[in-house]
Amino acid sequence: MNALITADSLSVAFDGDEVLHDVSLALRPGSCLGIVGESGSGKSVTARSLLGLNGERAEVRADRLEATGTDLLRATDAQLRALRGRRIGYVLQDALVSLDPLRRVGAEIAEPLRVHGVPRRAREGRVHELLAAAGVPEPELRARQLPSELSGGLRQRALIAAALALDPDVLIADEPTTALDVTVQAQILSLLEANLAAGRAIILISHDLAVVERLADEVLVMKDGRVVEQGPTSQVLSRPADPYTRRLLAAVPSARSRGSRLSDAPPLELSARDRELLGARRAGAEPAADGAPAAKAPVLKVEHVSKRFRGPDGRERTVVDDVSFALAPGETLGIVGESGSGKSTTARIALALAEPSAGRVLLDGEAWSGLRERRRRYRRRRISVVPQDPLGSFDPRWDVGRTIADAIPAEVGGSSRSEARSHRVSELLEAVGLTAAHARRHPLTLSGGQRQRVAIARALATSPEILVLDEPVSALDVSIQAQVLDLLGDLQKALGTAHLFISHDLGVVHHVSDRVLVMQAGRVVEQGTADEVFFRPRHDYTRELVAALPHPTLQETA
Amino acid sequence: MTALATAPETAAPAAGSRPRTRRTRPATALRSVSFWLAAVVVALVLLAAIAPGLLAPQDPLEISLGESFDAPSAAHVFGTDQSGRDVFSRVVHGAGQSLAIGLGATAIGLVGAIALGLLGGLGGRLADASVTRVIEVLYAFPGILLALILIAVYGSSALTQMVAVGVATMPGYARMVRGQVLAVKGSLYVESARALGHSPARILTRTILPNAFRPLTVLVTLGVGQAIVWAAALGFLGMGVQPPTAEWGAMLNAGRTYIQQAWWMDFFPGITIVVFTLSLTVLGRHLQRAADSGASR
Amino acid sequence: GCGTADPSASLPAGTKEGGDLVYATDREPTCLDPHNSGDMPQTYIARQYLDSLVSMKADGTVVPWLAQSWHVSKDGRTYDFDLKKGVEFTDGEPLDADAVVANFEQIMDPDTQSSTDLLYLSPYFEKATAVSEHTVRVTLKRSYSPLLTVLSQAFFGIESPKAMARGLEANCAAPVGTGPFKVAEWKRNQEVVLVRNDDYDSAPADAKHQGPAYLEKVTWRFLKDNTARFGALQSGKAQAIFNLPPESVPAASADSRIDTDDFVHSGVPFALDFNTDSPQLSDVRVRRAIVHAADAPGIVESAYGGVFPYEGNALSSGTPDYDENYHEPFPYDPDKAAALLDEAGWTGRDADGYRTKDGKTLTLRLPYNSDPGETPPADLTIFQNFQAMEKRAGIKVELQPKDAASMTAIKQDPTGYDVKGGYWNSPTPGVMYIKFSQETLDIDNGQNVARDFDDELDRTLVQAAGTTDPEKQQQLYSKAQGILTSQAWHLPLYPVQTRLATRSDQVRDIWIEPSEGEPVLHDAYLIRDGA
Amino acid sequence: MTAETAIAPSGPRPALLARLRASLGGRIALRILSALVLLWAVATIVFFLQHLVPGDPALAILGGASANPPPETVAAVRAQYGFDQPLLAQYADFLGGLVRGDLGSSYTMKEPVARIIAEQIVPTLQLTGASLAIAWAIAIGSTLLTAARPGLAARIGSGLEVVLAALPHFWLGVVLLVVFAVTLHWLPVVDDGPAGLVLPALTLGVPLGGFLAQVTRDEFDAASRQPFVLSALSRGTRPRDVRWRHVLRHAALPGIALSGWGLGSLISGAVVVEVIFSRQGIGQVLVTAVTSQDLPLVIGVTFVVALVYVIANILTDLAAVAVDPRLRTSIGGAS
Ligand SMILES: Nc1ncnc2c1ncn2[C@@H]1O[C@H](COP(=O)(O)OP(=O)(O)OP(=O)(O)O)[C@@H](O)[C@H]1O
Ligand SMILES: Nc1ncnc2c1ncn2[C@@H]1O[C@H](COP(=O)(O)OP(=O)(O)OP(=O)(O)O)[C@@H](O)[C@H]1O
Ligand SMILES: [Mg+2]
Ligand SMILES: [Mg+2]
Repeated sequence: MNALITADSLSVAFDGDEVLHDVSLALRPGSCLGIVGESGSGKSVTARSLLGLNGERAEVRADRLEATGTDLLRATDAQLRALRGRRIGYVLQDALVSLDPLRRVGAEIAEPLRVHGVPRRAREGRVHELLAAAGVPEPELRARQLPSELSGGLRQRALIAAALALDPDVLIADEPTTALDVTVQAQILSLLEANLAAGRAIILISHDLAVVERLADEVLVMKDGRVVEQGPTSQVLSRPADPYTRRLLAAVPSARSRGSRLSDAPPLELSARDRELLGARRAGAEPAADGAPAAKAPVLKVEHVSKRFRGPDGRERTVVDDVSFALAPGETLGIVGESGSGKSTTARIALALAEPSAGRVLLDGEAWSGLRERRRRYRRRRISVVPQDPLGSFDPRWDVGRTIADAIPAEVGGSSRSEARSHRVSELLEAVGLTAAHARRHPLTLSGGQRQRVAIARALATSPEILVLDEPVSALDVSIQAQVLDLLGDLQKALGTAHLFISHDLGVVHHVSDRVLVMQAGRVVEQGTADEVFFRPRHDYTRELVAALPHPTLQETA
Repeated sequence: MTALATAPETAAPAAGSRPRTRRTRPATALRSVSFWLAAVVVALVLLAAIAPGLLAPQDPLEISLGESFDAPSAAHVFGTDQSGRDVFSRVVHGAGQSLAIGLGATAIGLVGAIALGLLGGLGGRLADASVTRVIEVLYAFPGILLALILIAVYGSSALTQMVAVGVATMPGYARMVRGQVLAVKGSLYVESARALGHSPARILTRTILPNAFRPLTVLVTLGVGQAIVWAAALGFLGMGVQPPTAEWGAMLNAGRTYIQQAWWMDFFPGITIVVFTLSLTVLGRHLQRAADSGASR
Repeated sequence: GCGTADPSASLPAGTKEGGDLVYATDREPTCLDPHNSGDMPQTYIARQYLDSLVSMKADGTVVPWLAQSWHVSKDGRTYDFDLKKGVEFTDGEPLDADAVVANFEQIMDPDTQSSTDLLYLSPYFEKATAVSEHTVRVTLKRSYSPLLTVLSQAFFGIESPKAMARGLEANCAAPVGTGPFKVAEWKRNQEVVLVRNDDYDSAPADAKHQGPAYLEKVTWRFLKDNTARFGALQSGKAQAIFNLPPESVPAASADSRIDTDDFVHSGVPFALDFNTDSPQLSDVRVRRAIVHAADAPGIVESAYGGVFPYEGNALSSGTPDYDENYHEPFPYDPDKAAALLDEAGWTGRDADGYRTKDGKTLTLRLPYNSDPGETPPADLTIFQNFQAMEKRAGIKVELQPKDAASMTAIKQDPTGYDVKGGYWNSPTPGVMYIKFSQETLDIDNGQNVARDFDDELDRTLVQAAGTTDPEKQQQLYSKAQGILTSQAWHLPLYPVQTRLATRSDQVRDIWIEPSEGEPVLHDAYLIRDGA
Repeated sequence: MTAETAIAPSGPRPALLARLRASLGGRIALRILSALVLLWAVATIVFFLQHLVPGDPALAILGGASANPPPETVAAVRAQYGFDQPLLAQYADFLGGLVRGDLGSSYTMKEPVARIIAEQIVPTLQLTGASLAIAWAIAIGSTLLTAARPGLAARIGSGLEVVLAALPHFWLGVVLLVVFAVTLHWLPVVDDGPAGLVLPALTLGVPLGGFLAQVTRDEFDAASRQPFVLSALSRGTRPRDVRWRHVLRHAALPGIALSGWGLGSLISGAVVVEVIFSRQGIGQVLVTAVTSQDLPLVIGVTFVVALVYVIANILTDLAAVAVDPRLRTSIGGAS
């Protein structure tokens, strides 16, 4: 069969910088081609090239570039427009902002119909049909709403509906499930599956191997603008030929990866002095043995904590509802839950950055919530936080050195610029795998992984007993995420800190946690050891979560 | 009253707004030309303000009755006025007065605004609510109106002119300071500082204030230009410094009468103000861009 | 025309009748009743709707108006006026002797807040009585030869007693007279609309025609801004403008469509008056030095661009019995000024080079009204030039802009100024008595700005007012001008002029009457296309 | 998306406010209420400012070139205007008058302030309205023609906008007047009709247009980089359509939000422009009132301008909602 889309040796340059090098691909009718690769590897540029949408600054070269019979290298603007929307439907990467926020959802979906000459009267009915087909409940209502009034999942469906409006031969879906909760993610994937089953060809772009594995017949692995490996899905994912693909696969945290390292970086070696400096408080503190959290007294105890907020409409909403847990020294407690389920709020209460509306928090058995800040301040160094967005948590005026020095307790050297302090800053940087030279860099000039390391170094500066990690890796690529997770594991082993680890990624939580807490709408619906919760879920919600995990191989029991 | 800095929008470039990266590359050369031109203009005006004698050929107050209304020529590059005074010398000597009024007004506006803004940003809910109200009320007196009321009450003089313009520009700054303080106060990095156990005083002085005031420096550059324009507008209406003192606004007022006969009397002080404020704007934007690409995201 | 709407375009050719004239002037009166207050803008507009008892011609002779004839008693203290019969006010009231009496009573009533009229009348006026239905008798305390001239001004226009009885506010808004027009509407800040009095039949003897006015309507516009006012004339938006700005005179004379009519006011020219209550100015040598130090013709030339002449006499050249010997009594002479100041003891110098005596700097405060409507830019230039000239002589002049209330207060508090600018328009040389007599100083109403008097001057002026012999008057008034000059109580600068500019292609026969320079629109008519 | 489950009923205290905020009508009512509070504050401030004036207001009333008021007259005036009463009584009188729409009587024009303003506000509103239209035409024209386009166009456009925005009214007005009216005679110097509106409206509108254009351009640039633009293009929409249908609306939003403020700045500007072009209007009245210290008139103008400002802001809020339906819930949110 002839390929619907063919690209031979496609290269794209922006203002003279080539970002895509000799990419070749072919899409057969009715098949699904998956493109995987880390951020910036050129996935989206490839997709946009297939629609001639790379903008005026792009220079596109190829031996051959054809889509549904149109030669894209020679096509006029009008020909390209005829192609877009009608022959190829494109679902952009950023589902949350890809609908014009000022126009009604219906108008957005009707746009391709209007552009391609469907009479006005016919449009409305078609819009409702499309929405219904995309699995949107109450399509008449939704069509009248604004994108901001729709949840992320509904917005993604609306986008897909718009892309399918004219029944195109090809659907290109760029990261259609990122930023969505697992359950919603599963629904979107089912929708795509249904389209595939109906005979439509799909190009599915994702950095998530599990997602691709579920749908794609063939996979294209990209790195730095090149294709490093290409072939049938099962072959590429189970017997990867390229080392990069292998690394990518190994870096995915899951139940299987528990206790093993994710990255190929060597484990961190901390000298005794480093360990002392970084405050391994209990001399010879044993790293918590797997599955056997010490029966020692908990360092942090959260008892029946609730938090209520008054919304802009003046009504109160309970965001955290009667949550209780205890964190033992050296232990990692994972918290999972969908967006808005109250994870971050719980973390803020644990950090005493927010006061609970009811219940109390104990730190080392002493009162921690409900105190005057003055009485709490000197104990704050015992509990540190590593945020999801490290950049936002750095003072924009300071360089890395100053940022970390600011966290070093006053006893170490006098002024923030003193010798002793800068020495300490260097030590901390080295402890997280950076070098002393990074101290003079501004956080803006660092990569995401490096920023997260700086945030960890800052958190360690006070020699805490507890680290609260709020989605510390969800902004990172798999391989970088792997490095950071390994680093955190190494540090915990060496220092015996207790971790409160928050993530919406079940794999990550399963990989790092001793015990897991599942939250839904502010309530703890289930808690237990990681394996108990994930392999033998008791609560319906947990079951639903686990079932929604897209990667069948990842769910296999060890 | 051109719509410069105190527009509410510019007044609240809160930290959370989305980054507006501009394509810089193609325009860099042009920008630097504009930057240097602006810098030279500002430097010249500053020189005129500090040592007018160096630039001005004549005494700005000395009349020469035989030479009234001479058109611009080699002897009088900007021409002469009705009493035969050299307009160029008057423009040069006027720089000091006008700049002093502009700076003074900006200082008054800023001090008031910072007090209000900090009160609103740092005080409790009640303080903030009242400050917001006060700012809103001040906003309801559009610029010059507030200035005119003050002049109606206290009479026209350089001092009232300065205070009037200062007070008139205050709400814009105040809104900005307040917004900025609130944005910084709610930022993640302030929360991090709290989580580190720093004292409130330390967080205020080391983190909140420096970050909240950072955009102010740029705004002052823009604000001085704006204050000068406002002051000149008052002068133009005859409500500022009184003749024969050389001051740009007062010169504009005097020149208006003879506009058909001696256009240069109004044109040159006016264009000086335009070029000077434009230069300040250009400089301010460069500073802003430098600040944006440097420290913030 | 130049494409703009010609107000007469739609009217039939060959008739003078009909049409709407737009007349633009600079200042807006505060009250349309000229009896109240008494500022120039009032008299200019009042002339259009009020008739006076008599009218004055350019040669100074007085001709009948509402008064058909009059008789003056031998001692000059009783005036009997015979009124025209059958004249009605525009509110239907008849003009009779009682009505005229009511006018004099209103002027003398403090509630009217009259100023100008009182200054003319109060030293002399005793009472007005109705002798018969159409005969009024005015009785004076002492003889006052300029009375008829004075009464010819629109300041003394005769109003309807019924209208006056409505009270000040209503009367200010729309006074009612017997004149050729009626006040239809006053849109503040914009214009007064005057409509024709169709029944008018009481024009003065020197009018160009009798009977109703030709114009149907007059829009009396206020355009304060000089550029705008002249622009309105150029573009034909106004057919006549009053007070053509001096700076526009060259442009106006270059424009063939524009006619100008200059009128030099009689009375006291614009002058800087010296307050003799101030210690430094009580010395006549200092006053003379100030006058010598100022290049007065140059100052005027610079401010008024040669459009207004210089005048150094205490009287303007158009005033009866003006003596041109005193045209420039103290010519510009810096050396003489220096010598006089040395002689007066101002020999020291301070850091800025100003003269001092006993450690005190020779400083003169010159307050002026900061409202440009009150102090036109050219006068401000005069002050500045004066300041710069005096500085050369070592005299420090402080220009002090003030608001209206402060200026009013200063009038009553002579310690508030050393030098002050002002003028007094008047058809008679008797005005010297108003400005420089002991009587006005004693009333303390702020007219005697120099705050000094001279017995001989007073006697001379009273004598002049008492005689009807023209030769004797001439002699006495000359003498008075001499005395005034020697006192150097003021620095006269320029005679106040009124410049009427008209579009000769659109309107004809607007003329200026000589008593106060009031424009007369009764005879004016619009030119028809093809006519 | 599951968060809806956790809604607890509200306590009784904020019930009224909450209920008001819950409906659009309620929010508009709140907005109007807060506007009234604002007007009261403005009125109070100007009233007390008035009493800071040095000197005797009675003298200002009796002022004028040839005034010579005897003491009895001054006393009569004091009594007439109530200056002899205690301040609070005067304040109560003043507020009472305000409620009845009575702003007192002008000292110099001896006429009710409300009537003077009612007459003069019309030409000013015409002027500011025309200026706002010109400003928007410039902003939209310049943005559509040059924003987010490659090459020289954008640079020229944005450079021009900076220059336009920096032109002070007092200078631009005089230059326009001299060039187009006095020298070229293309337009009348004064005229009550539409021809006379051209130059003043340009003087006011052009700098504001430059300013608005900068704002819309920035926003246009930002919006045209938003994914929804690419999304629209990927459906086959013409680039020109995308500019008009999608991006322009976004670009206009901050400008609309600024228009209320802009109207305020236009009224400020009208003060200067009306003086230059000798136009009727509130600005002229204000200048005259200030120079002659006619305080009731100053207060009246201030109050009315504040009123216009408040109304303009409510209107711009509504306009912004029309363009951006997301804002529906934010009306009255500030109060
Ligand atoms: N319009 C553009 N101008 C310049 N460079 C671009 C442009 N679009 C993409 N690039 C560059 O091309 C490279 C590939 O980008 P692309 O968006 O295709 O990555 P990606 O694989 O989709 O990453 P992600 O997973 O983050 O979406 C990046 O280095 C990016 O910076
Ligand atoms: N300061 C606050 N005021 C009002 N509501 C708040 C506040 N902070 C959080 N919320 C609300 O509480 C709910 C829970 O928020 P939280 O940030 O704890 O969720 P989360 O589980 O961390 O979600 P995500 O995965 O999206 O980060 C959300 O609906 C949020 O809108
Ligand atoms: Mg991408
Ligand atoms: Mg969260």
